[in-house]
Amino acid sequence: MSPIDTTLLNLAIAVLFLPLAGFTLLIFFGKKIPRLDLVETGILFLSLAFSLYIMIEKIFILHLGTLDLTFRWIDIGAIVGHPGFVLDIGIAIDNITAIMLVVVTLISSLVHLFSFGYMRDDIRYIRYYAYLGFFSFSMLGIVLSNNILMMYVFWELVGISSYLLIGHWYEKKSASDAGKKAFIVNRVGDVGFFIGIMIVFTSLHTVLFSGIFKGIAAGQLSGPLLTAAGILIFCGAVGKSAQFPLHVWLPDAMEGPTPVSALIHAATMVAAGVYLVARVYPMLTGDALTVIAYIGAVTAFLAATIAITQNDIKKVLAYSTISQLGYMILGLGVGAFSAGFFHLVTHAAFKAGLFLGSGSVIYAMHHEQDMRRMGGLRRKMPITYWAFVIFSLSISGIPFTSGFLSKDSILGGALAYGMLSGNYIIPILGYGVVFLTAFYMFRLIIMTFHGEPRDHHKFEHAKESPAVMTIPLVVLAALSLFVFYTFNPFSPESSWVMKSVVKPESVVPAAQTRGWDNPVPVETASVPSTPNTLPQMGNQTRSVTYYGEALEESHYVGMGLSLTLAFLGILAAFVVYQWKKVDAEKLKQSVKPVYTFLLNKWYFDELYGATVVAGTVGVSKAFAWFDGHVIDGIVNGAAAFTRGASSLSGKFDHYVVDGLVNFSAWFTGLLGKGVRRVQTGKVQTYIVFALLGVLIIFFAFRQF
Amino acid sequence: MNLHVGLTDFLVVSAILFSLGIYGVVTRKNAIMVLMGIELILNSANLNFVAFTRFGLMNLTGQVIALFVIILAAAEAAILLAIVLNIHQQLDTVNVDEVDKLKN
Amino acid sequence: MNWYDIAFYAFAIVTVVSAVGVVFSRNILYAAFALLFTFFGIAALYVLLTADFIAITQILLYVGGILVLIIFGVMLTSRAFNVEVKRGLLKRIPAVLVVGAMAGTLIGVLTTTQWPSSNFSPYEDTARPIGALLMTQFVLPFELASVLLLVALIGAVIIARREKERGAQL
Amino acid sequence: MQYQFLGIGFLTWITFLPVLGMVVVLLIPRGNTTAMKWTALAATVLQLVFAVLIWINFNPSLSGINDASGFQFIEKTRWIDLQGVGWFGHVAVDYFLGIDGLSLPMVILTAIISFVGMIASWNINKAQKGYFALYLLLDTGMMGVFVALDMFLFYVFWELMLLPMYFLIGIWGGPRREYAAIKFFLYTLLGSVLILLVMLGLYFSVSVKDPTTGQMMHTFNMLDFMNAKNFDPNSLLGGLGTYWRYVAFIALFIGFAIKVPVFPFHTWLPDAHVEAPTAISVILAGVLLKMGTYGFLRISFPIFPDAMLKFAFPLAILGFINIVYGALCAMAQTDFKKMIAYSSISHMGVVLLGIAALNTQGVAGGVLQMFNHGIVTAMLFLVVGVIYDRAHTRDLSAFGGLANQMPVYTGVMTVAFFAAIGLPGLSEFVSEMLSYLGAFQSFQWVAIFSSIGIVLTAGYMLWALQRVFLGQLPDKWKGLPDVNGRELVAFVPLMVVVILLGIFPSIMLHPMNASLNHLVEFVQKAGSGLVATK
Repeated sequence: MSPIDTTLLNLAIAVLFLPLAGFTLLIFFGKKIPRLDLVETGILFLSLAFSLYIMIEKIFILHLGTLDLTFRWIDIGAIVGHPGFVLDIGIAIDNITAIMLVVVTLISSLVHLFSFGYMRDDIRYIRYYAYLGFFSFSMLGIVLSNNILMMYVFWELVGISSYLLIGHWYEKKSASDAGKKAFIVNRVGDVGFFIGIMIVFTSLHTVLFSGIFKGIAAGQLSGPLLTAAGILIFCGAVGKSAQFPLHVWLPDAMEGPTPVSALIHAATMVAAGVYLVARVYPMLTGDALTVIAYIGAVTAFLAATIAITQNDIKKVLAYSTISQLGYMILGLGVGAFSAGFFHLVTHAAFKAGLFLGSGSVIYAMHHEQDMRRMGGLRRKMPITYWAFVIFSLSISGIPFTSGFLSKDSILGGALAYGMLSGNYIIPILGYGVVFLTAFYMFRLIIMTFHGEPRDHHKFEHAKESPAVMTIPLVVLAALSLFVFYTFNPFSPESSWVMKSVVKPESVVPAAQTRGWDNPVPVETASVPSTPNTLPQMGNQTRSVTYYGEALEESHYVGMGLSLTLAFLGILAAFVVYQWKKVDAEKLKQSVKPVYTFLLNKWYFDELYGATVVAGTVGVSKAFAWFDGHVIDGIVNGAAAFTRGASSLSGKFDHYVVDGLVNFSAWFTGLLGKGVRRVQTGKVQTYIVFALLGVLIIFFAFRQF
Repeated sequence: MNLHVGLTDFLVVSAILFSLGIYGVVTRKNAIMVLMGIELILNSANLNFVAFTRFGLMNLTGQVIALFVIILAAAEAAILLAIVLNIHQQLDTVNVDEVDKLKN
Repeated sequence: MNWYDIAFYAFAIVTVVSAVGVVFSRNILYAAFALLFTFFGIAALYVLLTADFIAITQILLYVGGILVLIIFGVMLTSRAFNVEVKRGLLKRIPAVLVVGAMAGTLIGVLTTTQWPSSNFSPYEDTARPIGALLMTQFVLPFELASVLLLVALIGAVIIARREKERGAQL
Repeated sequence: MQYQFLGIGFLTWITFLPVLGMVVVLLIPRGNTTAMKWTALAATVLQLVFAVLIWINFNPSLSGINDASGFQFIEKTRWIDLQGVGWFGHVAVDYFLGIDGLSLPMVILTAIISFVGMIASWNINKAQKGYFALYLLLDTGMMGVFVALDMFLFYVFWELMLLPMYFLIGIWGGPRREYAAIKFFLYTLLGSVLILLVMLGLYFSVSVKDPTTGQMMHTFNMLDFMNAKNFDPNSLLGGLGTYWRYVAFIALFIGFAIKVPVFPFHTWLPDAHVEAPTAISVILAGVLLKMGTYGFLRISFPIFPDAMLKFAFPLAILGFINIVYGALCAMAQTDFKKMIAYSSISHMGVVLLGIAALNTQGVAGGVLQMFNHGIVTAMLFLVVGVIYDRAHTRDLSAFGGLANQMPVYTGVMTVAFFAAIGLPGLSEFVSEMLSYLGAFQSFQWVAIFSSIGIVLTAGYMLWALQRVFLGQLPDKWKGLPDVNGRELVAFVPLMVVVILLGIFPSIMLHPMNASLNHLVEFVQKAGSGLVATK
């Protein structure tokens, strides 16, 4: 390992553990030392600096391969006839990791900064920062781990920090409920993830990604089990990335402080699911990928439809997040790997921005979250407004924004998928969501910032947020523009993210891949594999596939289609809400059943409440009753039976056995009455009898 | 020295004394008389011991035991007489048949 | 029959007759005096058995001690003379029968038993060996006996005295 | 015997130190409770010191299990030697102590829990003398079970621990203490009887050559039981895979299962836990439950490997039932302590699942889970004890919002709860993971269904956490003080262990390694009739 590798790995370890150190410091000394929040924020910025250094060194300057640091965590030896049990874990840095490090630390440090303002008066201010530090640590752990087990470990840790942060205002029942719900729903997904790990480990005896891919390539795990493993691991992503059908926790998670929503529930943690899928991508079979694509598409559509009816500003953004995560998953599922990951990066920036922006609004409106009571804030909060507009354009996929680049390439991929598979459901859903996204985002902007203020009292007091809150907005708004990614605003392929994050080559047996993911035979390939490609985890090389060719074909068609739909969506929003050409209320009335259905989030909460939750609680009550009455009843019954038997035997004892005894006593007494006369109480009489006895004995035993 | 009178003769005397002592103990009512019977019995036993010693069936131990018996008899007599005196003072009788307070 | 035999029979008769007197006498005082003769007779028999020390002890203790004690007792129990000393005939008959049977049995046994040869030379001197025995082999019983005597003495005094006091109090 | 102190072996010290303490406690005049407490505490602290010494001097490369030379700290002397006792013949019982990688974690666990329990007993205010004396006696019984290698001795310690427990629950317990104590006593006594029967069966089936006289004689030595060659061919338990061996295995299983407790023999546990005083609950859950699974591993598996292989699957199913059933029952409880009691059942199911898998990771996970669950559940009961001391109620719905009132307490409890949930970074995660991994390798579907327990555990634990700490603080709890120094002394070592083992499980896995591997290999081979011993 060269010195620079070691340096980068050490820096990565520092990046990982600095926030943990901050957490420890804050938890134990938070009350004794003042202003530790500054320390924590400083730590995060330091981590950001390190991460940037790592990324730049790795991707732009040195073009290093994967850096890996593995050590043995558990070693239970090997025994004859068994493979033994060894767990190696460690960290690794490849391009995805390097980019994610920057994304996480950047958003996290901006959120730290933003929270100075937003959380200023909070009663558990220091605790809040401590948890943020802990979250950053866990999230960086996910990013850095080179194995599926450590990923699971940190996966759970982000779950717990999410739980703690959602429940930050735990005095509110809804907040603590939401935290609990988030954790438990995530756990459901995690169980799948864990079973997936068990399958992988049991078959391959390693948890290292490199080992897993090697093992699968060697055919040690294949067939339905491999598909199952892929889908089960994806279950983890379904939980964490709030995909259908486990998406229900994310909207509730909005009970947490808004900066937390920005950091955890928009930019980083929820994207971990996407990251996970990207990590295990080479081992996903064609079937598994199709499942993933469908889940993503359904989620994207479902969430977008709900988003257009919500009135809570954060809820809209939450559903928007779910929808965008669906996009990413969809992208990965259809094979647009780089695009999906690219969207993760750009989404992190603009969605964090949206949440921070909404935080800024909420802060200005004194914790009012209902959009129906806002309006006209544009004049009062210009910075927030313009940042918000940029974010919205970006999420809607309007050119010159980062969102356009990434989203467009996902949609291109989806279209290519449709062309290759002949299955157009996924692209149709994907393009439908473009329209919906544009519509609900601009609906939000119009309701919040345009028009006349609806709550004058609050409006009067509203003012632009302080600099600590606007600076992050400005930074994120800048990052939502195309220039940071590529100089050609219409060519996502030219962005450095897409170039450095290359779709890894699948390791699954050829029969289980989608045919079009396989490389085009060399003689027909237009471009041979370039030698200076950037190696990734797994056995990945850049090569031309049928899929790549389809992508080329669909590119411009897809771009045109998505642009049209996005503009239509924005137009519709303006028509309905700005210019009021169509009465929104009448529209609602005309499609009331649909509207109600959407407003109630497709009744998922009710469905789960009535089935899973009620079922579990019911079963648990039933079991408790069973335990208390049947099993314990048997025990107590046995005791009662024993008592009964003992009482029976007691009666027997009393009447039969004792009867006999008493009879013999009575008989003896009768005898005694006769013999009693002998007992005169006079010694002399006794002597006579004794002598008599002696004589009798004597004569009885005499032998002569 | 060839004796006509031998061990058996002494033992017979002893047996007669013993029987008389028993008879006295059994038939007498007066506690003191009972005591006298006991003394007879003890003496008969002593006579046996000494006789056995004389005729070589026991060594000198027999005489020592006789000595102890005499001592015990003395002690016994002293105690018994004290009790009798006491009973006499308490119950105004020395009739063993009448000393039956514990019985009723 | 030699002098030894004559002496034996004489003393044996004295002893047995006086013993009969003890047992059958109606008068308690007579009985006491008869007991005196019995003791003397037994002492004489001891002499015949070459147990001189025991004989002396017998006279000293029984005659000088116990008998005097008995007579004192007789005297002190005031109505002793008037007491019906014997049981009724009905009660005596079983006693006579049993005791008679026993005496018969005993004598029968004694006479039929083949005792070992009586060629044993008697002890010339008994006082000294007995003393030696008492101080060696029997020292513990000896000491115990002395203690016993002391205890008996004190006990007798207490029993006789305490009740008297109580009687006085009443 | 190189490990001696004052000429007496370490294991004897560690086992009988509490008895020494008990004698001293009994000699202290009645009024002087302070002296009693400190004496008892000193005994447990010294015991802990010995445990640490043993741990330091433990050689992790030796295997043990059925191999006498693989045991460490051995002490062996003839204890009972009776010639011609009726038809028993020559009865000889050895005072045979020794530990291997299987018992080491349990010894350390017992020492830690005894110490912590002692601190939790500080506020006992009724008949202190009896309490501390019985407590120390209990301690000896527990420690003895884990170090005894002679089955007779094992049984003696096993029973020795029963009686103090009965009195400790029955006298110092809650309102229904008599019921709970008797229930506990009868249940465990039933188990003991079964163990006794099997023990006698083994005794009469096994003959070994007496090293001193050279003649064949019966023995109670566990290690001799494990060698198939020692069984008389025509005896009741001779041979492999016979009907009576299965019967004996099941009887032994029930005997130990009652202690674990395995469904459906578990109902003594909630009652006993709820009624017992805090320290006794801690001991009960922390150590006593482990005796059952320890018995499986130490006695059932190696002595009846054939039956073990046959019944491995039902065992795993029972583990699954324990996990899910326990978790569901826990969810329905409103009594804080009862909920934790049921959670113990659930967590012990994981142990069962792991050891039933009978592979390296499963058994290692199971044993580690025994240790970790001991620590974590001790914390949980202490947590309940703290709140019960203050509020005199354990009704979950009576609380709320304590997080602001008692922040340190909240932190402690959060760690304990998250450890119980199996949060990575805390100890139980590692052991549960290993158990599940092992189970998955052997019984794929059982492991998959059992993993429902992961969700359920999170469900009831978080629900409880929410009900106690989150939300609004009721007015009546406004005055509750936070944990005091004494309670922290009990909590902090446990927390340190929980976190340390979560991050570096090898600390505990390393010493167990050789023994558990050997156990797995031995049971697998001996059970299928291959080469029985080394």
